Amino acid sequence: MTNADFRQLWLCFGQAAAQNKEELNRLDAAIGDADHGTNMDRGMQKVAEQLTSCPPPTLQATCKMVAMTLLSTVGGASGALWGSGLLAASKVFPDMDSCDDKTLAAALQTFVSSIQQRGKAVAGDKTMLDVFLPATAELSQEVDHAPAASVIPPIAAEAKQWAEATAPLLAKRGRAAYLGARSIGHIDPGATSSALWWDCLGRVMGSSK
Amino acid sequence: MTNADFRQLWLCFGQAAAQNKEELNRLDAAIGDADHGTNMDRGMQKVAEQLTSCPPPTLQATCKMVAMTLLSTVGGASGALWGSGLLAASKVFPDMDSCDDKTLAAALQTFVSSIQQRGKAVAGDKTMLDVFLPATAELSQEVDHAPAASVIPPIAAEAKQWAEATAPLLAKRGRAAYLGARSIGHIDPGATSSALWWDCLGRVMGSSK
Amino acid sequence: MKKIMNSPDTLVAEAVEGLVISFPQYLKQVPGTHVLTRVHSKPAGRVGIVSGGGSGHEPAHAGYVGYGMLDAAVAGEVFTSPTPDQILEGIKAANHGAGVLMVVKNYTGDVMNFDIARELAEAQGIHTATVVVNDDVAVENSSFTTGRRGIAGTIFVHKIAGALAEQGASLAEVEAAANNVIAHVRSMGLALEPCTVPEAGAPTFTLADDEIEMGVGIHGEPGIERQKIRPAHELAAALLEKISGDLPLKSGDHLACIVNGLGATPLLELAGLAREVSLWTQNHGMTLDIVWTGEFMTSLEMAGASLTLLPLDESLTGLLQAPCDTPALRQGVAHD
Amino acid sequence: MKKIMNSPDTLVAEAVEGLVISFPQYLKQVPGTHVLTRVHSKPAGRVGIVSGGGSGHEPAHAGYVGYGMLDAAVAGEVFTSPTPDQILEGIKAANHGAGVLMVVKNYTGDVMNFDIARELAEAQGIHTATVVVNDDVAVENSSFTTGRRGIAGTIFVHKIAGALAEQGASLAEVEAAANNVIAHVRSMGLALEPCTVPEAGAPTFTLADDEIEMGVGIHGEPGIERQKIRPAHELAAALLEKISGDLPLKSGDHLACIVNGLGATPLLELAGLAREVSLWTQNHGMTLDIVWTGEFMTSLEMAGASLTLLPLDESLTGLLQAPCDTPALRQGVAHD
Ligand SMILES: Nc1ncnc2c1ncn2[C@@H]1O[C@H](COP(=O)(O)OP(=O)(O)O)[C@@H](O)[C@H]1O
Ligand SMILES: Nc1ncnc2c1ncn2[C@@H]1O[C@H](COP(=O)(O)OP(=O)(O)O)[C@@H](O)[C@H]1O
Ligand SMILES: [Mg+2]
Ligand SMILES: [Mg+2]
Ligand SMILES: [Mg+2]
Ligand SMILES: [Mg+2]
Repeated sequence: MTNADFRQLWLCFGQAAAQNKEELNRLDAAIGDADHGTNMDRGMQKVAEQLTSCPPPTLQATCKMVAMTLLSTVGGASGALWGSGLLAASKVFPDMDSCDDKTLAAALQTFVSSIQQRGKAVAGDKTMLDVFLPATAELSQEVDHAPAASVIPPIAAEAKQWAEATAPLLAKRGRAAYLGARSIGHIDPGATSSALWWDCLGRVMGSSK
Repeated sequence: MTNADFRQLWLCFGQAAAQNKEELNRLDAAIGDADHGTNMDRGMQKVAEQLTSCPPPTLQATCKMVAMTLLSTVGGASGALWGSGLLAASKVFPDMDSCDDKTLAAALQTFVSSIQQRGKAVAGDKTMLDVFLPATAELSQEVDHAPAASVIPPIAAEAKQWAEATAPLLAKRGRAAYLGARSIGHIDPGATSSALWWDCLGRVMGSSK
Repeated sequence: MKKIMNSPDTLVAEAVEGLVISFPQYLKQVPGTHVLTRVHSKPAGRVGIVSGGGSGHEPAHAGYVGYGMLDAAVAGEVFTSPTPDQILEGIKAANHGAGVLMVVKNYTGDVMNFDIARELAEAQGIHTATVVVNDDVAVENSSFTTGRRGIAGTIFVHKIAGALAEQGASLAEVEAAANNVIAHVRSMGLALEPCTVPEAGAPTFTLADDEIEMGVGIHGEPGIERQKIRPAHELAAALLEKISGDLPLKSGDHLACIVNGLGATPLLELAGLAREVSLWTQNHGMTLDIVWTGEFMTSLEMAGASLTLLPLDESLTGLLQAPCDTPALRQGVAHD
Repeated sequence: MKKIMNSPDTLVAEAVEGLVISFPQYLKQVPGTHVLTRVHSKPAGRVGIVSGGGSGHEPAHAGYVGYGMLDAAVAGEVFTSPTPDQILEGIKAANHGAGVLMVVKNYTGDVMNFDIARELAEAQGIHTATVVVNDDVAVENSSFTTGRRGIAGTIFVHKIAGALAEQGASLAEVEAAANNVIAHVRSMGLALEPCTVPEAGAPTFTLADDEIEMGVGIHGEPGIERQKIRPAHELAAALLEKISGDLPLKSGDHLACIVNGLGATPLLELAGLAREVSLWTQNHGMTLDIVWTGEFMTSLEMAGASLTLLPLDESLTGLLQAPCDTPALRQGVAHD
């Protein structure tokens, strides 16, 4: 992945956050506090601004900038998770203009582990991890056999279904957990925004094939 | 008028207040604070209780008891006006079981003057006086020529129209005055309850003919 | 209508008991009444101060009973003036031999019931004086009508009269000071949502999603004009311009302000409104020396706010800042 | 949605300024942040206390900054945990060389953001400790999930930790006392009407005219169960039984209680609810030594209330009654 692609990924995600802000708030209203769209959009608009006004020169710098920006503008659960996850991932990305596929997979793996560590959630807890865990697991497995550019788009295509598959789950972490059984039947907002992120990654990787 | 008739008048008015409570509140909601029915009903239920449990022996005693009860249970503008008006009127009623028609007319006249003094309202200010002023004026005039029992029922029959005629008026006294021009187009709640009182007086006097 | 209550009939009586339970160090109930008086009463020879009115304006009026403010508060039914016999009990409880000032808001019912009570008190040999607060500039002042309403500016009257009475001023002095405040304090309110009188059960009016009522009082009644909702700075300017024009205010004036929530409006919004008042006064060359932001005189769960301004001189500033210790307003905590 | 505001984006920033304008004798803003600290800071060598969370809970948390309670409050966006950099500024402002206690309510976002801030503070050599309040018995406690939420019981933690810190206790002592309160304080709330998050613009849920939500938190989220509205004494009993069973309470216990309004519920109703708490505790042989009735930890303009109980011993009683001087809670006024 190149730094330009990486930047493109975040600009794409910024647009997705803006377009889906109301929908994410609506999902969060059902099982949380109606702010997930607002939170992600607030952070991503700031990220897009920074990426446009002074784009960081390397993958590591870009990742770190995104991390720090989200950490200081999003707040809430998603701010802490995306922020500290990306901060950890930035240490895996090289301080260069591009990285190979395995490094990309490793960085994403680190992102996920860091989120698991910070938030203590496991698969099936009805969180953003229910998209990120299967996606990164597939990526890590397949990246040994095929280029990321062809591996990622099909994974990205699955992400929306993984997000939707959180609907029947009982929330165990995050605000939705307080609802107990009443959390069942609603799609997790964080999983939904994560699927939007994977959709962007799929587009960026697909078009750079 | 006999003390028994007078008692009957208040029992009738108590029933009317209960039956029209919501309607009077509704009228008061439009140009006041939505409590005129509640206020009158609260006072009149207490009056009815007293009239039943220990009926005062004379006209004066009955009138004074009603005055004191309304004064101590109604509150608001109507409590002060009905209460102090009746307290003044009780001094005109004899401490006996009955009075002649002129005394009745004089007592009602005193009731009205006392209300004018306490509340400073004049005819056309969109208050209870817009029923009581014309009604007592007609009564005082006609009682010289005919018995109250035949004079009062037609006056009572007019009372409802006087109440309704407050609708186009601009309120100058009471809570409705704060609305200025917005008070126009609504019937005054105090005039409406006053018409109910005259309706009761009409029935009682008519049936004692 | 949903309320946390047992029944509309018992609501006020139970709330009066509940206030004593909540503030036992401040309030005690005159048995058999809805009158609340100080637990630690004033020394003999000091002027007593009584206020009151309908319920539904909490913390007014019982919330201001205590050191530096009121001696007794009389609560009527919701939005209904208390009856003369109850007011008389309040006067008796507040009387420490130097006379009693009654602070009445200008509503026909309040004025008349306090008048009757005053006649009763004077007949019992208690010296009384009445001041009538009419701070609401939404309503035209006119001697041919009821005149203006009394709303949140009443709290400044309580505070200033209360501080003076605590210092040992005579009834005439306390009355004159209260009338001086009344002559200069001005308020105006607006509602975003109506309230529901428990006994009536339905909202006192209805507003569309983009409508507000300008110039509302504190009894759930509609205001003087229905308008479209606008940004906070425009709402603040509309209220302040009306108040300022009425007084009138001028550049260089020092002011005290009450940013008063009517019930449902959160402190978050009231704080934002306080900021608009501050900006507006700055822009007009005035200085905001004292700002009280919170719920002081409410209208049940009405959403909205009122603004109150009082031009200050040194003496008023001192009296407003004097210590007080009541359920709703406390100033002058001693630090170690 | 109608709110007195200029725009949802600027609401919190403007409210933070408005709080300083409203309480200038108490609060100052750390420039460029939503952190409010004491105007008169603690002497060196005393433990600092920081609290915070999303906005929309006013007077929490800035309302408790002042003598005897907090040293700094950090405000996030509405119902959104503040970010670590802002929390770090709060910690720095509260640090007077004896370490800083962070009082965090148990929400994933708050816990994680305060954790990150704590890592940053420790990296800068500031000694910190964190306590996590989880008083809401509506939610099952379980180590496999997020566990219970922190709600109004947090105010007792502020008061007790604050009083101890003011007395010069060490960070370990203040932390232990706070954890002792947390181990025993329990709360539960109910909503009659939802609230509207300004950025979202629509109510967080809808209720029929006879429905309530039992077990709501303070972020507008639905509760654990939808029920029919019932008389106040039944509502109080439902909350108190759940709290009492969880602790458990027993006859002879002495208690402190917070009757907390969630936003739109008038003091009239809260006072009635306080009376129900008093009757219930009496009927169960318990003694209610301290009752705080009012709005302490709100959820914007939600209608409803929460009850909080804390079993008392002499030391806790003393700390709860110790003087404090903050925008929202003042105790210990000196009388002449
Ligand atoms: N412990 C956790 N681990 C992983 N993801 C979590 C955790 N807690 C919450 N989330 C994610 O965060 C999302 C909510 O984010 P957001 O609404 O922005 O924050 P908040 O809950 O603080 O309002 C949830 O939908 C969920 O996907
Ligand atoms: N000054 C006055 N003189 C005569 N009647 C008045 C006056 N003020 C008010 N009223 C009457 O009182 C009625 C309102 O009574 P009520 O609603 O019980 O009292 P309140 O206005 O205190 O709530 C009005 O409809 C009007 O008829
Ligand atoms: Mg959320
Ligand atoms: Mg009325
Ligand atoms: Mg009334
Ligand atoms: Mg949130």
